[in-house]
Amino acid sequence: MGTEAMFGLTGKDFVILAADGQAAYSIIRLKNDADKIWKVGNMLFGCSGPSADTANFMEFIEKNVKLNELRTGIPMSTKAAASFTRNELAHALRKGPFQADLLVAGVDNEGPSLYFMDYLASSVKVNKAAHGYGAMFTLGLMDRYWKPDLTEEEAIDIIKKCIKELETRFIVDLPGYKCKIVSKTGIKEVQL
Amino acid sequence: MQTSLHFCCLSLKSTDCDQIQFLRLWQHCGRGSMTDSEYSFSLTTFAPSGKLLQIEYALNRVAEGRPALGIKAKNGVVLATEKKVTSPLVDEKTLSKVENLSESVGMVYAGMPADYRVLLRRGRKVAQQYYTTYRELIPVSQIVREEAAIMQEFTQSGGVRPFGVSLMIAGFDDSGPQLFQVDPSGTYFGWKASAIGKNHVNAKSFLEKRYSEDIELEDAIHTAILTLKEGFEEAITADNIEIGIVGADRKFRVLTPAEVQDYLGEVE
Amino acid sequence: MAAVEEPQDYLDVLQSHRGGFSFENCKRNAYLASQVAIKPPTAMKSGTTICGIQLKDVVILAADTRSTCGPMVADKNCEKLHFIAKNVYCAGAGTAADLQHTTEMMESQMELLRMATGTQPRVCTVVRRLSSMLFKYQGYVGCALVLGGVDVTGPHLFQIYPHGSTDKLPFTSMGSGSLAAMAILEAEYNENLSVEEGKKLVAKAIRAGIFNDLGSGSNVDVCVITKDVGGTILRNFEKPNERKFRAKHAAFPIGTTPIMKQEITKLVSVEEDVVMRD
Amino acid sequence: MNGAHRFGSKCDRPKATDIHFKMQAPVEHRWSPYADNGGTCLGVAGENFVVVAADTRLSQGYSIHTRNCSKVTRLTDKCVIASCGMKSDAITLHKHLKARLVMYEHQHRRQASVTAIAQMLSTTLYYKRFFPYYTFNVLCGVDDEGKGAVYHYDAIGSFERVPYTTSGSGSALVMSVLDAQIDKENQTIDTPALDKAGIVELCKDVLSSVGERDIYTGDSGEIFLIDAAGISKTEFDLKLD
Amino acid sequence: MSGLMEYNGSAIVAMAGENCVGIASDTRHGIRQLQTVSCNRQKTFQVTDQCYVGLSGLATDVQTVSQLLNFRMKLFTLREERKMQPRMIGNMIASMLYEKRFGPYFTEPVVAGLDGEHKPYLCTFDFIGCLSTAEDFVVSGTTAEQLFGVCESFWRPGMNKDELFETLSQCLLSAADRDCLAGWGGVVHIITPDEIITKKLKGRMD
Amino acid sequence: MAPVANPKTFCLDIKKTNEVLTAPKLMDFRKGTTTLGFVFQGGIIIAVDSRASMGSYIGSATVKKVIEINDFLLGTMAGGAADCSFWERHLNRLCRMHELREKERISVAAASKLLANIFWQYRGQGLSCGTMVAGWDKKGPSLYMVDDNGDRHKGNVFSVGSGSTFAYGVLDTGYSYDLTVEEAVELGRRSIYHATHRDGASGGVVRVYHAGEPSVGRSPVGTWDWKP
Repeated sequence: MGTEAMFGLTGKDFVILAADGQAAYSIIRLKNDADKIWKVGNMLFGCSGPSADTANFMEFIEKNVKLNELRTGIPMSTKAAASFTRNELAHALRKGPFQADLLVAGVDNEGPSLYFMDYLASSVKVNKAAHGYGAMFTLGLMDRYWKPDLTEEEAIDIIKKCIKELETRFIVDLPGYKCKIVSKTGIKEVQL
Repeated sequence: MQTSLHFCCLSLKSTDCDQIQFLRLWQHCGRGSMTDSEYSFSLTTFAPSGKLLQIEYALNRVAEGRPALGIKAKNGVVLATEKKVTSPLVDEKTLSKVENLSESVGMVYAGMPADYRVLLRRGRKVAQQYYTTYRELIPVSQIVREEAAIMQEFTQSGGVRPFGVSLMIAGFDDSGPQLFQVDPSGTYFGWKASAIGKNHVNAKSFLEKRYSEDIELEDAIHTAILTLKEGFEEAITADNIEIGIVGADRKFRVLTPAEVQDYLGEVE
Repeated sequence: MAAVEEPQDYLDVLQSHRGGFSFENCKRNAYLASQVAIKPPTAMKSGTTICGIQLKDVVILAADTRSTCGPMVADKNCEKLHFIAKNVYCAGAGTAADLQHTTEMMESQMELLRMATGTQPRVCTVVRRLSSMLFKYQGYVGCALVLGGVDVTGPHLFQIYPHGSTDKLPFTSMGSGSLAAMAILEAEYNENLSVEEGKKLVAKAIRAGIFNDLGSGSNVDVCVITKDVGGTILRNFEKPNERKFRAKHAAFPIGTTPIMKQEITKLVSVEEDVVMRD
Repeated sequence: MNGAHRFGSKCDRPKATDIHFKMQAPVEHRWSPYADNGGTCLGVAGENFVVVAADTRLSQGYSIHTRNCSKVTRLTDKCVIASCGMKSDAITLHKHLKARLVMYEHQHRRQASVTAIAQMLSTTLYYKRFFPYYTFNVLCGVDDEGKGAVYHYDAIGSFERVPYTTSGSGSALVMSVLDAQIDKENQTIDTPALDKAGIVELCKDVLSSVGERDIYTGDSGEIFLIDAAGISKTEFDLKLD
Repeated sequence: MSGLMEYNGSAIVAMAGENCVGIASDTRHGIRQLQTVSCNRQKTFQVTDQCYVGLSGLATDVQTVSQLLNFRMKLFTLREERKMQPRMIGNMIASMLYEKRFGPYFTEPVVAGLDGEHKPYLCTFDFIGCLSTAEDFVVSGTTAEQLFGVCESFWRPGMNKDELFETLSQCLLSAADRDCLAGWGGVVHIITPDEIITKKLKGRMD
Repeated sequence: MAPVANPKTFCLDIKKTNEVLTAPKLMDFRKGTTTLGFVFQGGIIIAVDSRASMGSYIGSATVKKVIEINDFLLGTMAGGAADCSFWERHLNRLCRMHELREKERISVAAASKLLANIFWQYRGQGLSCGTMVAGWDKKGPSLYMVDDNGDRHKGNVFSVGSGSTFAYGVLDTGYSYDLTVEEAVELGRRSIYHATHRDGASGGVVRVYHAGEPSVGRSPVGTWDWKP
């Protein structure tokens, strides 16, 4: 489990993801504006873990999702992308595993969906999810404040609450949170 | 065509010897129109008429083989074949042409015995693999498909020749009694009755005349013997034919010479 | 190592698979073990009492029917007597999955051999094949077998250890209850016993294992192999351990369990329409 | 498997070279003062009675030491203790408790109440916090108000008064059955609560069920019924395998 | 008490009735044993009209094996144009698992189905493919011990589909209530000759 | 003490090496918990779950994890149940002794220090305790957290146990000193509830205690049981 925080919620017609911006080397903070939420097609993939693993894996997934779209002319649904990612992660586990914990978020014809996937490649569809040590502090909080048909303002407010809680309780001060929202109309970054 | 070959030639950069051979080939091709037989050097090349001649030749070999036939009855299937030996010195008892593929499926061939052994061994292994995976006997259609797949593979690969046999496969499974014929090309069909090998055309027309849908297994055995008898050059005996049957008990077995003798007696 | 082309996907693996063990998960599992810092799960084992005796022209095998997973009884009435050929059977102790699949494999091999040669397999053939296979796997395939059969050369009884060593004996027992069973066999075995006496003796030996060894339990299965009939398994030859008491619990009234959602899928069987034409 | 004492193993043998330079004293490895003797016991409290059931098998590893060894000891006229785990520790503990209770009786001129014994057992167990008794105890009796009392303990003396409980090798199997028959947590339709005979039958049934699946439980079962009239004991057969 | 089989947690039980069979599982998805991630993970999978397979153990392998099974079932139907009987499915799973004897999938399947004559078929496996069949009930997962206890007590021969549902769900709920790693709701499928009844159970969410 | 080379760590050693072989379940003492406590204008709220798990097996769903040390002091249990309950019971005796000797009630600070001293004494021997001591004294309400290391902290908001991080999330967000009693109770209840949902080792019922300002004599301690 990494010293990281990444969490996400589904809303009425969008999914929101947030992640810290820390890139660490041993006990040194290399930078505080790392972007751990990847744009893949019209979806968002949150990926936490050692940056070598996450970068390699996410680039592979990103390119393949794109390739699929070019080949078929149809953008992947969130469910398909999550299944594809799960299979690749499960398969990778057999060779050189990727230490990558993922959140897959997208909005398609079936509405907003969020998939939780750990590095062992088990995937479940959820309404709120979190990875890393951050999960331990934020899950309860999100359970408390999440409700169906969340508006964007409410969702951002929950994200802010989560970050505040991590600042209060988590022994490591994680810097540079980034927050993105994916909806039917596209992807946008939220300034917290 | 020429340009492409030429291009190949340049890009090959092989040894002189190869090149010479290749050029010879090129010249050979360049001589203008070719007959079908000129395409027969390669198994995997179609003749302009659309035939794969090696397969035709394999069928010719089959048509030269000792006749074999199968008849599907209402309650079982019979396979029968002539087992004449080339020399009186051969011990007939060591020869067997009708064989079990699995407990409920049997097979007979016309054509090259050695090729048949290969298919027999492969078929048995497939049947056992299926059994160990599912703990259930392999259905006839599946083992036929597997055999046919092997035979087909040998019509499309480099460095091989097609099998010189046609197979008659008979069995009894959940879908009832079944009879299949597989040819060197890998083609297979389900049959009510069919014959392969020498005189198969005559045998088939004989069967066509004698066959009826509700034939009993016992009658089918008689018909099988009579069909064999049609094309037989000498006296038919229990030792120079072989009969295999499968009934509703789903056990395929080869009849002993004594049993065959009894049937011969009934036919007389 | 690098020269070995790794299959692309597990579906490819499946399609390209041509029998035998697949080791594609080994590396992964070692990694998982290191990550999750765990002990690997334990496979089902049969604690087991098995025994066999050889009489004048018959071999009798017997086994209990308990299979355990740690201290739990995983199966109360499992089958530990395995068919190998019509004239060869074996009783197994050790890792249950290994026993099941090794004997199935041997059954297949013997069937192929029988079809290829047109004769009954000999007992020593089976023993030889089993022992070389087990030796090849260096004990990792955990099969301890008592194997018996009758062939053209008469009745034979063997025992085979997981590492591949074999013994040919007039009577023997294996498994965690082997001592208890052996005590009975040692005291009462005699090669002149009749078949009926023999069945009683092996059943008594297994009973000793069932009652004195916690790894063995439930019922007694017996297998008699004779020259004429081949083998016959007498499943649950003795049932000394029926449950003695069962309360008549009032059934839960219909509607007891709280449910949130219910879905009923009707299965419709389509009869094919037969259109009659003239 | 048999005998808790095991000295060294092959890999601990000193190498030949070691012997020349230094003589090492033999080091004990893997010594364990504990053995698991298996068995299951359970207790159910009723309105004015309590039922205790236990099997009588004493086993170790795959062998049965005896088929007839009671896990239950009478402490007073209204209180019994049932202990699973290691028999040797259980004997010591029971003896100790009985001695303490005799002293109590002499000092107070009356028998100790179940509640008092419950507290004493807890401290007795906790006093061996750093070398615990390997016993899992169920203390049952009728309290001063005449109500059935069942106490459940862990090995180091954490205890709780509960309506029913179980301990020992088959405890996981027993508990859910009792939950479904007595607590009825997941049932929306009320069914009549079990009477005295019903609870006795339930106990017998549960122990028989455990005997089917837990290899350490079997041979025969004892049922102690404690009510205002005192302690009565019945026995029944379990499977012997 | 830590292990790959306990990493995600699961409780699966299947029971036979009179001409019907039922399979039930909990719905929790946990990680690192104790952290609950979702209360809605599928653990039982329909493989034919009248046969379900329940998969307990490590979630990633559960998902992989379920896909693998799905693939094999479809391939079989395409090849042989018939439905696989539960017995065959059982044997196929056994050989699938044993093929990976030395690098196993960490999952212990349970098969529950009705065969051609509407007879219940139940079997369970260890993770390397030892098949054991049962006439009454089979269990699997982290809650196996508790399930063994309740099923031994509450299973009766000849239950009809409603009785089977009540018994099965009570067994699942009361057993899962004693396991930290399973519960958080449950799903029960009752398979009868002409319908499949699926009910979601309301269970404790802690 | 066990007759072994290093008796102090006997319990830890046996857990590591011999548990599986000879003494299964022995060291699976009851544990796993979520407890919390906070100080607000109306006094102190203590909320706990009621599950006792041994390994992954749920030993009991009805454990009382709040110990009423005396009329003015509450203690909570997290970690080994026996360790907590024994020593808090012992603390009860010490507090009473203090009262008898000094003719005045012990302060919460002193009581918690006594407990911390005990744990300090047994450091490294495998005691497992995370406890909160809450109560009223002359200075008003105060809350201390004491653990098996001998650590002792005074504070306004604490949560202890395997599910504590989940509880903190809800608790911190909803906490303010000016809560009314109803709001405070609801906050405690909510926090424990969400923790039991996410943490497998916590569950059962939520017990909430409110320690309000004591009038003369017994302190008003309210209890709410609530099934999730």
